[in-house]
Amino acid sequence: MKEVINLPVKNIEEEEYHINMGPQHPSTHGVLRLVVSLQGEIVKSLKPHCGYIHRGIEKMCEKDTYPQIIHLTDRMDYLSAHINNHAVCLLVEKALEVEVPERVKYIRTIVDELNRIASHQLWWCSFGMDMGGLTCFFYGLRDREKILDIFEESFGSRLLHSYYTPGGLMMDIHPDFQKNVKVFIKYFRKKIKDYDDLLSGNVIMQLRTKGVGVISKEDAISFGMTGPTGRGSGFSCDVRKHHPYGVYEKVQFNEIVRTEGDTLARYLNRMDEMRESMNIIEQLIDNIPAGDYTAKMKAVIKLPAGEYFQRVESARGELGVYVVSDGNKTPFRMKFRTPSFSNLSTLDYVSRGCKIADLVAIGASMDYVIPDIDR
Amino acid sequence: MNSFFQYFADIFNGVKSLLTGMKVTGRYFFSPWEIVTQQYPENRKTLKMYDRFKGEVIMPHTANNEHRCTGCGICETNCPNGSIEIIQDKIDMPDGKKKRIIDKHIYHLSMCTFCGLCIKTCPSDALAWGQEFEHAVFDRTKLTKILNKPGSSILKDISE
Amino acid sequence: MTTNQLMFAIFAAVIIIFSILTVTSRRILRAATFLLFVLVATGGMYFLLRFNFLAAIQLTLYAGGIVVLIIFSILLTSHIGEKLEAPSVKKIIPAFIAAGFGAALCILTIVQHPFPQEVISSSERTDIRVIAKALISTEKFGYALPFEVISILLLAAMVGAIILAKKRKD
Amino acid sequence: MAFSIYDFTSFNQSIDKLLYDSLPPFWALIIEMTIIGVVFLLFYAVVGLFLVYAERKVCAFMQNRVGPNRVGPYGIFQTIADFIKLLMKELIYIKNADKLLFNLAPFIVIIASFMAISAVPFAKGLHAIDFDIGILYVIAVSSLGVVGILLAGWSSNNKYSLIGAMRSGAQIVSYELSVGLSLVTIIILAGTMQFSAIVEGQANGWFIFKGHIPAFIAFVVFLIASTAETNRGPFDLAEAESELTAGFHTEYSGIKFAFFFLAEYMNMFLVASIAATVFLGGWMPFHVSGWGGFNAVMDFIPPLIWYFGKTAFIIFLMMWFKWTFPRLRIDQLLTLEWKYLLPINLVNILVMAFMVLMGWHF
Repeated sequence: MKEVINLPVKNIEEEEYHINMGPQHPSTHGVLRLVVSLQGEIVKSLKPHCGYIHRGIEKMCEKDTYPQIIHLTDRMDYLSAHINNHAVCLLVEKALEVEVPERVKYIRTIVDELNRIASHQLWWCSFGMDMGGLTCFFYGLRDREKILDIFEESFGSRLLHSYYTPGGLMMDIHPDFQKNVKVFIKYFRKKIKDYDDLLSGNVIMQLRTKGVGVISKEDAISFGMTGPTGRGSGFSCDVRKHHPYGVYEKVQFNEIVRTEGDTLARYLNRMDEMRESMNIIEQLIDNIPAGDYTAKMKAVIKLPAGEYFQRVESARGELGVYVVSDGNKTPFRMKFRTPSFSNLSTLDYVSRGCKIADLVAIGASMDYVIPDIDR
Repeated sequence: MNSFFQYFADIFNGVKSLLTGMKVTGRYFFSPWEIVTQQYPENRKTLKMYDRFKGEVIMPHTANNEHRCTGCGICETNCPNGSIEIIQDKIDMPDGKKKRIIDKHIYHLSMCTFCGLCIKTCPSDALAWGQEFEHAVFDRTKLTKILNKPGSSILKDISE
Repeated sequence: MTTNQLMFAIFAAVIIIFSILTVTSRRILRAATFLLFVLVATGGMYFLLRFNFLAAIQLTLYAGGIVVLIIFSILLTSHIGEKLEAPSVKKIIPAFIAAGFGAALCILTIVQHPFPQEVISSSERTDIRVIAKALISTEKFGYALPFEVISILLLAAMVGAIILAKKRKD
Repeated sequence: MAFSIYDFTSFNQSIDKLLYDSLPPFWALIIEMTIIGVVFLLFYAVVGLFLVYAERKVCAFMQNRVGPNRVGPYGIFQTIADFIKLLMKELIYIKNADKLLFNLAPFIVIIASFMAISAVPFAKGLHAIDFDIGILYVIAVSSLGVVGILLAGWSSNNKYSLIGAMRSGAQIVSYELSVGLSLVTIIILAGTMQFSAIVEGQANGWFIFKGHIPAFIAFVVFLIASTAETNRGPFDLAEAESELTAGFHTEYSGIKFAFFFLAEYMNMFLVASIAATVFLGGWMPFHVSGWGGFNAVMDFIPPLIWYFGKTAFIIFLMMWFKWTFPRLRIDQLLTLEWKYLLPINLVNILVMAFMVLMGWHF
């Protein structure tokens, strides 16, 4: 029989000890495991272990044709499914040099922005919840429901739409789409004031986020932080501005950049992005041109041999799709550059010296979606 | 002295922001008509799904028990998950020729990801979305469905 | 047997049993918990005697303050599987002698004390106003001076604690 | 047997007399104690169940939901169903936990709240004990509950629990100070620590009006500090679910968890009833000195309704806090206490003492 080893007396004030946050933990929003070394309440170091829901999407793409790949990209960053689809569609269209109808571009842009708002609403829910304000969760979901209803009416599903196809759209938008979107925007402009009253302006929330988890611009760039997270550190990286796709070059919108680099900056960035997205939608929703909802595509899509890359601005940051084609109907190699993964890589660096509560707040402000990390 | 006033300004602003937050929740507390909860099993009768709602793949049949599926198998090849299996049969036509028809259009609901490619690519528009969404069953085999009804035949104008 | 005697017996039994458990338990946090019971039962004894103020002070200072502090410091330093070593005979014998001496002194005092034969009516309570006046009075039976002296002691203890805590950081 | 809903003194005395007449004093006292114990146990069960239901409904309405609505009309039997579920759940024993302390901890928590509630006056003549040191006694025994939390956190041999217990210890030890000092402010005004005398002293106006500005500040400080002392949001760091899963009671299941749960709600009820008694006059109706007719109308409302109404109002305030605010961080929590509440409190006591000396209160 093995003798029970008497562990030495540990003084938790002086010695580090490890706790496993996750894979089941309320603040990791999924099956992410963070092995946190703590000294008292202070985080000394942190090691993310991902891969708990790795499904091998990139490998699965190698057996699928390009239209089939679309439905897999839905399941990466499930909160911005439309935007993920958009990336693959743009890549195929770029490779085949297909010009999609103007109507398609308009609809895609509007739907992308709606999806961005929905994603940020869910982020706001979970941010509030991680801060301990459970009521935020329900307000956010209540308003997200309105967007999901619009999606369901037009595209038939609420979360995983597979609405875009290479060359166009699955079907035309619902006749009520424009009306409903306008109603929603009017509604949400009112409700976003509640968000500010409830959480943004709250003194507790300000205290907990201001100056917490600061990332400098240089670090943000070298870690590859993009999206609202990177822009919170002053890294101007909006793909919609710098490499416009869709009809982004035709609309007036501001790239929201803050230089503080702390949790509050990332928070406010997302709040402002919701408003900016509403501005974009308002500019486009009445001007959708008539036309076909899909370009003429061959029945079997084969990309010419070569390498292709396309990036879009997803709700979490820059989503890149890289394809190596050998001329077949399936890609030879497919690689997704997902924003959550790069944003997660900073977590260890940022959270050192913070408290556990800060770690949760920083994690919430990074807004990572675990399937987006694991793919 | 400045920090002295700052101390009280902090308290004042803090309390003000807290009261603003309480105003929001308090307003919703006293306005129960804004409740958004839907009472699901009770509202079953009035619950209407949207026309385009992707509940399941169905094969519409006419009143004469006729469908439009030719059994060409395009949906089977386009399905990314292999959730459609088509079993073909051959019948003797009156003129002596043999003709392919569909025997069973098997649809595995448990494997379907509702991407809609089968419906989009079907050349004869034989498939459609059904609005049924209560798919919970106790036995997994019940999720495998045969879409063409027994004894059904193909519509005349499609077969020609 | 009156109810007062019954309560006294219960409190006394609790005090004795948990006192013994406190000194014999080899797990330090259990010992602290048993000490809490001893102190709470002592507080109960004071309530029985209608020394309400003393009882509340007993609960606040000893049970609520000192035991919580002890438990808090044990939490910081001890590990769950940890057990104290059994004390050696060299330590047990002096401990027994000291305890025995203390017990003998107490018993001697009790035996020698001339208890009055008739029962004093226990219905009168010690008015807290009297206690309050005595506590801060500077006259003959006033406690103002001892009170202040004790606060100096507390100050010294606080300074000592700060110094100890500072030293460990280096 | 005289019975009046306005004054329970004669009612109690008649029961007392009946028992002592028919039984030897020893058994009479034992039976009296048993009756009081059973009444309090039943009271605990009813109030606990009601508060859980109320909390769920209040938070549901604040969040645009309907809340429990399946078990019974408007879901009123939901908490009973939950309670039965908790009773039947398996008690999970943890390997390498200190079993004795692990099992003891929930009892310490609940006994502490049980001891404290005995001093609360529910109506005229309706209280278990009327100590002359009532407030001091309540502060003393309610501070015992933290021992249970500390033991629970340590003995379950879980790091989350331990962190939760440490936070809770730091929190309760420091906020007890503010609770005590804000009550001292009113003690200065009332000139007594006896609950019945405090309530009687508010016959011509509640202390929150009589002591106006300092009493109001003390009331606010008491609300904040007592919310913190009961480990409720936004001060629920000990069980911060997004950080520590469930804090000190992570490893508890079944009825032992129910004890912690019940104790939390009973502590909330306790501090609310103390706030109602000390600041809002307890069972004393709303009186304005000089308005004879108005006072007579107010007197018509039974004191139990006044008492429970005021308590419910303060409980609602605490629920409102919990469902609105995000959680503080541990260092901010301590900053709030030592930098804001404590200095304000000390100055407030001085102001109140000066005011009482000058006779500036109503």
